[in-house]
Amino acid sequence: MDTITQETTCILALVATLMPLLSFAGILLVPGRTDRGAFFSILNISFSLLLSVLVFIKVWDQPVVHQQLEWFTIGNWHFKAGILINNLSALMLLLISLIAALVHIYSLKYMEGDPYLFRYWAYLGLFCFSMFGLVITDSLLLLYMFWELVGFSSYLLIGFWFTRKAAVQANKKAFIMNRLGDLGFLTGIMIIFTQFQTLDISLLFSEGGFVSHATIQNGFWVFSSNKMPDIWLTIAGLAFFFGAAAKSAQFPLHTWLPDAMEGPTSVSSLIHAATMVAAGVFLLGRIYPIFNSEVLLVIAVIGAFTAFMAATIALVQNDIKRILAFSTISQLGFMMLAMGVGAYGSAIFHLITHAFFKCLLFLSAGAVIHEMHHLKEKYKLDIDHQDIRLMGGLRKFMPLTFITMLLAALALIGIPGTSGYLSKDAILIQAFEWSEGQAGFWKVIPYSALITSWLTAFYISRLIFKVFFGRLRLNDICGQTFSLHEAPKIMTYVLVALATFCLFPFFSFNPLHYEHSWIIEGLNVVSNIGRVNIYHTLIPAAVNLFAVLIIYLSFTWYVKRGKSPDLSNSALFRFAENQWYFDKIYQNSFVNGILLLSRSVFAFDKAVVDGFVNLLGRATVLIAGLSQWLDRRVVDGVVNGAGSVTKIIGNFARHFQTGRLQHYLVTMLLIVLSFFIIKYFSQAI
Amino acid sequence: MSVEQIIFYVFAAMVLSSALFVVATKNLVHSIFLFFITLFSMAGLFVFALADFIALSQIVIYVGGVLVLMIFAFLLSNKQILDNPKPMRSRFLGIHHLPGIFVALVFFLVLIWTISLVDIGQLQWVKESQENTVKASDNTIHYIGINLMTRYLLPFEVVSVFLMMALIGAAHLARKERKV
Amino acid sequence: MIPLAHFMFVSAALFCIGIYAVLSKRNAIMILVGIELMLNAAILNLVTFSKHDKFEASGQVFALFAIILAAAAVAVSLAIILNVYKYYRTIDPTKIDNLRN
Amino acid sequence: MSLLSLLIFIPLVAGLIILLLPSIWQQHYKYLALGAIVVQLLLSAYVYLNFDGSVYSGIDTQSKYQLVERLPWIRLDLGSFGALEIDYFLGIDGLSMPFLVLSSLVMLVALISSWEIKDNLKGFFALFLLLDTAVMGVFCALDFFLFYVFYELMLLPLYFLIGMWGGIRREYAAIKFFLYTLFGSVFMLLVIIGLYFSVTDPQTGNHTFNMLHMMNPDNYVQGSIFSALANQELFGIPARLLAFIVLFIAFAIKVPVVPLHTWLPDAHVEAPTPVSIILAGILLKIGGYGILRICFSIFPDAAIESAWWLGLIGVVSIIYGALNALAQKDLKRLIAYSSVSHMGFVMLGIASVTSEGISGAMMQMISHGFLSSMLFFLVGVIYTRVHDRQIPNFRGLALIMPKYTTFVMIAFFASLGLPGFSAFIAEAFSLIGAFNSESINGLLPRWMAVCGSLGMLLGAAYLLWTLQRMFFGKTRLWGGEDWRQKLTDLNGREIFALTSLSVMALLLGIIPSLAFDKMNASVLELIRLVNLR
Repeated sequence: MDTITQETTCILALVATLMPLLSFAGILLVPGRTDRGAFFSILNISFSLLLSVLVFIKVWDQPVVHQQLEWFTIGNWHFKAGILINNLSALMLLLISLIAALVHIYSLKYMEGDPYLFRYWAYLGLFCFSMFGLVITDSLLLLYMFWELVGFSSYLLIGFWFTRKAAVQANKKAFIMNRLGDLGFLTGIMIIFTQFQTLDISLLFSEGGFVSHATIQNGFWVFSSNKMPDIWLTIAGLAFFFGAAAKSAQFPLHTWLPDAMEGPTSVSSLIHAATMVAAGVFLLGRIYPIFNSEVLLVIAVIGAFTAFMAATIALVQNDIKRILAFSTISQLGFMMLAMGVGAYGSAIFHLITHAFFKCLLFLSAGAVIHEMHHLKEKYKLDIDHQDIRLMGGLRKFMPLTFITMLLAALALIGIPGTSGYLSKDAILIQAFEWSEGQAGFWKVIPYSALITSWLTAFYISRLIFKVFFGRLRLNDICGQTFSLHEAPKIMTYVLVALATFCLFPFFSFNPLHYEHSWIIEGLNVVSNIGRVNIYHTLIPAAVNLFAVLIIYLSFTWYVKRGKSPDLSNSALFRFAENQWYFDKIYQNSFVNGILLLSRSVFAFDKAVVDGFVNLLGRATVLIAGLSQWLDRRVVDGVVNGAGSVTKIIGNFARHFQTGRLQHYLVTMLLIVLSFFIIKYFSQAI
Repeated sequence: MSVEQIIFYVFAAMVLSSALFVVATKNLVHSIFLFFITLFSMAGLFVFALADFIALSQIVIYVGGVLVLMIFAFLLSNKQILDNPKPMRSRFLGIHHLPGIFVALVFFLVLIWTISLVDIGQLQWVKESQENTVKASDNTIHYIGINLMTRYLLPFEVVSVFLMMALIGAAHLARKERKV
Repeated sequence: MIPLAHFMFVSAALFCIGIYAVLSKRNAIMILVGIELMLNAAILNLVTFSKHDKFEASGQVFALFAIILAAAAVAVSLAIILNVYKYYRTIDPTKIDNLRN
Repeated sequence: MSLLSLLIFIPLVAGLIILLLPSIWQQHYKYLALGAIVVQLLLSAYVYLNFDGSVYSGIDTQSKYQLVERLPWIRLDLGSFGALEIDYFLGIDGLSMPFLVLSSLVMLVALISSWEIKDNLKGFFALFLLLDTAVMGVFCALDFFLFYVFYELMLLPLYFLIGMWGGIRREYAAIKFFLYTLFGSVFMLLVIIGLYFSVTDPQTGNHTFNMLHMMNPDNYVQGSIFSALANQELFGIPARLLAFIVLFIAFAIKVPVVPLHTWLPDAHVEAPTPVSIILAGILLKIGGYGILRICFSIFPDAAIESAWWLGLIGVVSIIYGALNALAQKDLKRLIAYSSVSHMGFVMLGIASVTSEGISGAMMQMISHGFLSSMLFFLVGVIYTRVHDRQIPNFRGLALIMPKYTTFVMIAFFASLGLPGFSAFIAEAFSLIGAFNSESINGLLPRWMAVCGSLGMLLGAAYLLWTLQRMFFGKTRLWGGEDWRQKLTDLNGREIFALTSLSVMALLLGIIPSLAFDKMNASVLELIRLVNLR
């Protein structure tokens, strides 16, 4: 591609990025009705979508587009800002703009009637802007900036209903946990900058970039003239992963995501299912070369563990959004696992497919919640409208929603013919292949992933069966017969549109062979393993056979017999229900610990530091008082002595000065008398 | 004891007792009339001191002038002066009289002591003044007149001027002030 | 012949009565009376000693002056007392303590 | 009269005019003060636009300073001590120029917030303008004696401004502030005198107070107390190190660093809003500026020697300040402690002696100037409305004061280092510089930067927690309906002040080159000087 097309591509991408910012600024700065901005944002995001498609077409399977400008200079370091679009970022750009546009349209109906709607559109605009910026930027510093901005807009959106206590606690928690991850990211940036003196992604991480030139020599990580102990390479990888883990809700920083479900469902679907949480995976994809084998192993282990843990928790949750949230965590764990085992392309592929079907799951759930909420408002019921225990039989009322959600659930399970089958099997197969080369214990990882995918099948089918099959259990509880409606038309259009993306043809014309997917082909530069391995046939067959069995099991539990074995008293059940007690542990150890620390530090500050100052002050005052005393008694005493004697005499004499004539006379005569007497006696003597 | 002596002591007793009554009584008018008696008796004493002119002057000036002045002053001016603004403190030996009594007594003792110590009758100049001593038959007015017009002319004139000043001043002070 | 000392005892007694009146009376007029008593005591002394000064008769002359001055003093002080009474509505000298402090 | 003198003395003249005007016009004093400060702002904007950062790198060469003004001020022949040579010597380089703009803008905002002052207006505005003069003078002065004069001149109006227009414990706070600062500056005077007797003017041979001569080791008298070659010792410590420490303590009190910070919360809490704004916005920066301009430039050898300790102090300040802020219930005290935390980044950046670190520290000072002014202004807004600022007494302010909440969110997120605002660039580069230091000059270990970054996390914690407690949720006020009536949203004047500050913070966050371009050469020059030793 020549430079002119490069420039135009960059400008297209830039405009696509800036359009949502325009809606953010425009809506906030132009005063008007509180529900203004819907049309403006949808227009802008659609324009972005259009431009993204253009960019995608231009860039896909073409040389990387990279343009940059001087941004600022510090000392001798020049920092540049620029746009770097390769296959990965073009794909992400397209994905984000597509899903964002659909969610925008969906929100039109879903959020209708909210008193502060303009803020919603503005925040969505800010989010889309930062997400676009995050995927197209070429500098780690800018990436970091957008990374935090994404967190910030997520903060705003989670706390959109800021009068709800849970919402504001959730958004604070989300932001602070993300901040914790950001510190890891920042540490990574510091290490990279110290070692390579640049933060330009294309210089650092492209093929033959700086990172690949750095070598390990005698325990030092060397690049040209810079070197530092090789532990810092591992630390850098871990630090970046820590940042990614926070954003992608991986253990141990996953607890914010379930709470984040306090935000509007459309937001959850866009941010906490499809796009933002995937940013962590995207980051790992961008800086993949920095990770050495130890870090990759850590990533794989944490990914697998998170996937398993979240799936177990999802088994026992009753809040429809929370089940989906844990499912998201679990699926993100799969992606991390894929990154860790070197299946870079599969991770991204799963990111894409997951984005669609998880978004669809959320939006369908949103439709259900929307209707349940209507019901609640209409009859003034005191119920939790997100509790699946109250639902049931909704398939009769909302057939379209049911079908789309079913499709998405099948994709999540990975039934052949869906997009999820392709990507999930890719990850599983590659994980098994990777474990061939690993020693002993690490062979557990792919098996845990296998188990996780079965757990997935169970919890999602439980969700579907409980919500859509059987009878409406709300009737039993309230003793009334309710009926619901299908979701508004606009919402169903969006659901249908998304549902089509859950099918295989969009990703691969061969429904069974993930290697033929154009995404994998476009991204996976290293994958050259053919279908030689036994895993390639064995695993999909095993997974799906068993998954179908599990679905049948849950069908018998939840639909046919209408009741499931009650395990709610078993320790494992409670362990899962309390989300493995992470929240409690964090609250008790870190949050309370920090608060206690801060209070004691403040007490220390007041008592010791300030106390010392005040003590000094008091001591000075004391010494001053002492010297003043000395001054007054000894030095001044002599001077004042005469004066005070006079004063005492004066005071004494004052009593004679009564103003009474007769007193004067008495005194006078007494004096005369004494004079006489003295005179006489002195003479006598 | 001769009659002369008896009469002298009677006069002395009258002077002292009336004077005591003057200071002891609570009624102002009574005390002034008693004061009148005191002055009369004093005049009697002067006679015994062979100063009949002085005795006469005493009666004329004091009794005729001063006392009348006093009484007239009271009568002419506000009558309230005569009744005490507050009832007099009841006891003669009230606490606020004590300094006065004490001083007076001490003074009295000192004076008596002094007088007895001096033994006036044996004083040098008294003894040497045999020639110069007035006899009961002498006319003292003659000498007084000569002395007033010669030796004491200046004081005499000064006193007369002073007397006039005092009279004018008294008249000025005592006149009713006209409110301006 | 009456000894000089007897006159002087009377004079001393009278003087002390006068002192007492001056010192303890709460009435300006009584104080004035006390002063007069003291003056009379003094005059008595003058007159008494004048007995041994026949030709110059200074004692009697002074006694005369004293009487005259006493009369003048009485006149003036009565005027003052009246004025004081006009201002303060009292002739109690203990109440008239404007000089105090 | 050159531009800098105008900049310094315009407020003084306006203050004198206010003193001379009769009190009947006291409602109009503020307009006069406003006029003076607007003129000052325009002048400083002109200076900014005409400042060429790459040419005028300053530091130790007079020809590299812009707008130099050097007049003989005091010349006394002291016989055997030589001639006293004190110049009226002004000039700006990349280190001082940004502060001129910062000061005049912060002064403007402080003045806008003093609209609320109601009593003794004559005294207030006269002292305010005197303070302005002193601050400008400190940033422009290049003669140490002149610097000291302006430095001390600042104390006086501040003492009275806190002591007379402050809160309940204002006298305690004012005296504490005064004594703290005086404690520092008295010892500084000793060092100044020592320097005077150690340094001679190469042209005239007289002893001199000229700072630029003090930076050149050749100008030191042989064997004098602060001569680098003589290696004199005082109390068993090298004299130059001791002098550095004394000067550092003097400026560190201003910054302030833990453990010399305790005057700050008290002074802030008791001071009236405009004075808090000036304290946080400008006064703290004088500490950082002094450390760069004087401590590091005159005693580079000692600076290098004690860099590790400075870095440690910075890290401790960051974390300690943040933890303290987390425990506060008084909003103003919280912000005061957050200042301690944020100024810790300045120390960390300076101690690294890398171009990123020092630029980051400079940026942090500028950014903190804007942001802390904004924060204190915001506290002042609710305080003047209901005379309360206890965090637990407010809840759900967002519902009744939406504009106010918007600005609070901007200020909070900007100061917790949200990218797009200046504080992010500043903190990130202070940390990067500190991290880089081990590779470049080996002064600071890497863990310091990592620990320092924890401050950013704690910053998010206390600010967001405050935001949650005070602004979100259902509206519940301690003062009930009465407060609800009084808590009106921002008016135009307040919006103007807040907007200008947030625009500055945003501009510097997006286009940091606005500041970096002006100071790059100076920072490099300073690093060269320090590394020259």
